[in-house]
Amino acid sequence: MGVAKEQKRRGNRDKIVLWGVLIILTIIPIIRPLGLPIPIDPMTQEFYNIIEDLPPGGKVWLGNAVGSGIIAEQLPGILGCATRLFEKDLKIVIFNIIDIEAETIFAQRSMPELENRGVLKEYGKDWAWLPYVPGVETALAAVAADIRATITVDHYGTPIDQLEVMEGINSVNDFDLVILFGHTTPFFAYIRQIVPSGVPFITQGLTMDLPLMMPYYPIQAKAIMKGLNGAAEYESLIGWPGLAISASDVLNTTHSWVFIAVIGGNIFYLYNTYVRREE
Amino acid sequence: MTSIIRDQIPWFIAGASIIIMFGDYILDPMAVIATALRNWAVIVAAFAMGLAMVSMTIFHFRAISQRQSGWYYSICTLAGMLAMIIVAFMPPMTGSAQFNWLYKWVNTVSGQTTYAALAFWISAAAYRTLRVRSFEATLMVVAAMICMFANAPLSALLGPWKPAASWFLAVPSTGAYRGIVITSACGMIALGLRVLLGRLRPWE
Amino acid sequence: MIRSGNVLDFVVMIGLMIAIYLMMSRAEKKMPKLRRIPALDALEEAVGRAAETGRPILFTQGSGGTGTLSHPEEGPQIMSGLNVLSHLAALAANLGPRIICCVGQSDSLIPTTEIVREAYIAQGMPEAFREDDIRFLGSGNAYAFAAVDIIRTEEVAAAFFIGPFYNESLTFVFHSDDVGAMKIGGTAFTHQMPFFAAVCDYFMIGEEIYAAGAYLSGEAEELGSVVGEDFAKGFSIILIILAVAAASFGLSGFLNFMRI
Amino acid sequence: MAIDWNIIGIWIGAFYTIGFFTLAIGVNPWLRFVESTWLGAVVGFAFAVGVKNILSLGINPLMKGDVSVVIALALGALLFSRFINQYRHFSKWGVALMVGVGSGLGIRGAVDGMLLKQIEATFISPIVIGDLWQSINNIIIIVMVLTTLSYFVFSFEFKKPSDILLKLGRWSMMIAFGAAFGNTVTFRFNLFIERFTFLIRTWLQIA
Repeated sequence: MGVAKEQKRRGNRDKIVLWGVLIILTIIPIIRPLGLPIPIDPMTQEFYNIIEDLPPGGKVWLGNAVGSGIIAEQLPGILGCATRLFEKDLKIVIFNIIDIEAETIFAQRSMPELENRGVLKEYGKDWAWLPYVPGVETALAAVAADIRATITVDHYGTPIDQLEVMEGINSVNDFDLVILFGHTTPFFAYIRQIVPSGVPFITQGLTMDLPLMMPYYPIQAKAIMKGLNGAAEYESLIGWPGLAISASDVLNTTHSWVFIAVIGGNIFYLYNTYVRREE
Repeated sequence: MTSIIRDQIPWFIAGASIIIMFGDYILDPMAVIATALRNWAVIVAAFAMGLAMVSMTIFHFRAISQRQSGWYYSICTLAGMLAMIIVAFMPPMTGSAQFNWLYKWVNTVSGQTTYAALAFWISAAAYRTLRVRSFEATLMVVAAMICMFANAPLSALLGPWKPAASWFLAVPSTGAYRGIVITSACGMIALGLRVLLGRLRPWE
Repeated sequence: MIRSGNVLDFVVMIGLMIAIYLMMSRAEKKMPKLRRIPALDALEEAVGRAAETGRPILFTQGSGGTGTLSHPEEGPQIMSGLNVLSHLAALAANLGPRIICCVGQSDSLIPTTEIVREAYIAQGMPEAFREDDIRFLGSGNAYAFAAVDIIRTEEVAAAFFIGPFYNESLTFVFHSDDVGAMKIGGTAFTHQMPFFAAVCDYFMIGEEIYAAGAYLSGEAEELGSVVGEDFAKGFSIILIILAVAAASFGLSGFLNFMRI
Repeated sequence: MAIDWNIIGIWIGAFYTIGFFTLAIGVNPWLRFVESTWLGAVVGFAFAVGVKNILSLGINPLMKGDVSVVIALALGALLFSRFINQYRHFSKWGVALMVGVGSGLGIRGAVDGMLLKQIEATFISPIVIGDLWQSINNIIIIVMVLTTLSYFVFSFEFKKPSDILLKLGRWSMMIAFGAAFGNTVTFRFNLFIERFTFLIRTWLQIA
């Protein structure tokens, strides 16, 4: 039984070292971002340029489908993008069509941050926030064709006809750019219902969904922000360091540590198997 | 008599359901029957959920009454269940403010934390099992290390990690997984046939 | 009347099932010989080891929740896992270790209980069957952590994970490895195979769990169905070789015909 | 003094978050408390969803005159017969219905989505004029699909020279599993970071 006890004790020691360092390497960048250099992926640069090239007074459809399951990767993305849109001279309309939780999550998590950053403009004149519409793809198709046929009041309950920003906006064709934050279900719904209208379409994809979304670039999707790393690159481009940048630091530290641990484990294994066996 | 109740009738129900599902695949008029059958399966599954809850409740009541080891955690489970049922049945069903609060701060948080804890298990599993024990194991270790480090943002500055990783995820993964999926399909067809012929009785 | 687009699929489906049926009936005369599936041969060794150490064995099928039996991808995997369970329960009744089943899907609670009960009755020991060891533990990660709690406190000697698993597969294999248990895994979900492949002692991939029931039964007709499946695989291999040859000579016409 | 339910919620959230992370140290009373209360909540919620399903798919249509639903409700109620020993076998009828629907849909999905679509996707040319790299990739994919397929042929004996096909099949699977294992590490860390951000920024309000 002695050997098993010894092996168990060594197993516990390995775990404590491996996980102790992992926790430390996670906490430090969250408390104080390390400011490690963030290489910019060409796709994120394209996402940034498309927004920068919008004409003054351009109209933007911001599709928010960030449910609780994908907050970790997409909340920083939509927050950075909304910040940049508000900073520029644009008319923004936020749609929460496909995900029922997206509206409450945007209200609880994104709005306070946008207020802290002091970028919010006058509601009703510069931007509007439209409520959730049940029906997933059928609802999206209906709203894209004729907004007023499906949506009558905004997030706060005021009739949308009283909102100055909504004048001249009847369907998706009245927009200069459509942006979506969500996973594959909303993405494919937008590909089928929004992209055929010809309005340029850009989006953020979850890291694990990228293999499914890449084939749609560049024809249907003009630019795809690649998961949390893409959001960190976008945050550094717009000069608003946030959750994504600190998360990107943590990805660097934790992945390097696991990489070193596996290499070390193998060196230790080879030494034990070949070198020590000869002695 | 019992063999009819126990074997013949369940086999007939399962076989008929399979044939209706086949029919719906090729004949339009069968769609109505097939949709009804699928809804029946959802109803029976809902009753099965009720049954599972009842048998779990009985288990925990017995654990409490017999003071089995850890019986106080049985009280916690029953308390958690009762609390959730009360707030869930407040009008509008599974939509009341109390339900949203309890669901957010217990269910959602626990779901995210238990998912996040996978970072512990995967890092320890990587450390313990990604060892170059054999040629095959070395293939796995090399592929894993490349695809893992490529996801660290800094790797873009340290050489072609990202293109190498996307090659691994595009070419070898496609080839191997496609072979696995095709053969799994053959296995599912044979399994379904054995249920249809009564050779296989999962309800046994 | 006829639903367009599915005709060829339907013909192929019926054709494959007839081929499988023919091989099943032909097997009566000539017993087919199959290549070994190491994971299934290791079942007896794992249960024997548990009997020696006096520690229980654990069987579980993943956290599908409700409606899994009637789910097109999860249902067949649960059924093939239950196939393996009936052999495991017979071994456990015979060799003596306690068998704990953690159930993460409410619809497979009844079949799981019945299969283990029937195994003990078949071995002539109905009183040894402990219904309390068939534990329903909710679903999702709640089930996973409750099952890991049992793995660690009971210090199981062998753990069997055969069925439709989601992210809990990694939690299970890591913690059973941590308590030194022998791990045999099997799933048809490609996204969980990497964790079983890396950590389990023995591991069945997709088709191997579907053939497990037939392999373990050893009956001629059941083995015949596996031979019938090999026909379908042969059909796929030949079809791919032909199409690749046609594609390399630019015969896309042939390809379009093949594009079903 | 109005109770700020949000603050109470954050503290309960932190209590549950740290509780589950203590599994890294081992099973302990804190972990068992959060685990058992959450398990009860999950089952309670699933029960509520089950009742909603029975109402929306069973009782309401029945009220509107769809009598056929009675069969499903009967099969469901019969599941409870397993608590009475001599009537136990009636509970198998409901299970048989679910097994039948699952097997039927399974075969359909297998033939269409898994068998024919995947075979069709492998109709690629090993020679792509003007793109050497694509040709190499196509060849690798074709070889890997065929060798992985042959790895699962059970009734054919691969003698000495041809057993290289099995080895190639196994090697390609190992590469694919390694790549997926490495690539998945990142998704686990995303939520890991999110949970620590919650503890540090929302709960402790340090950064």
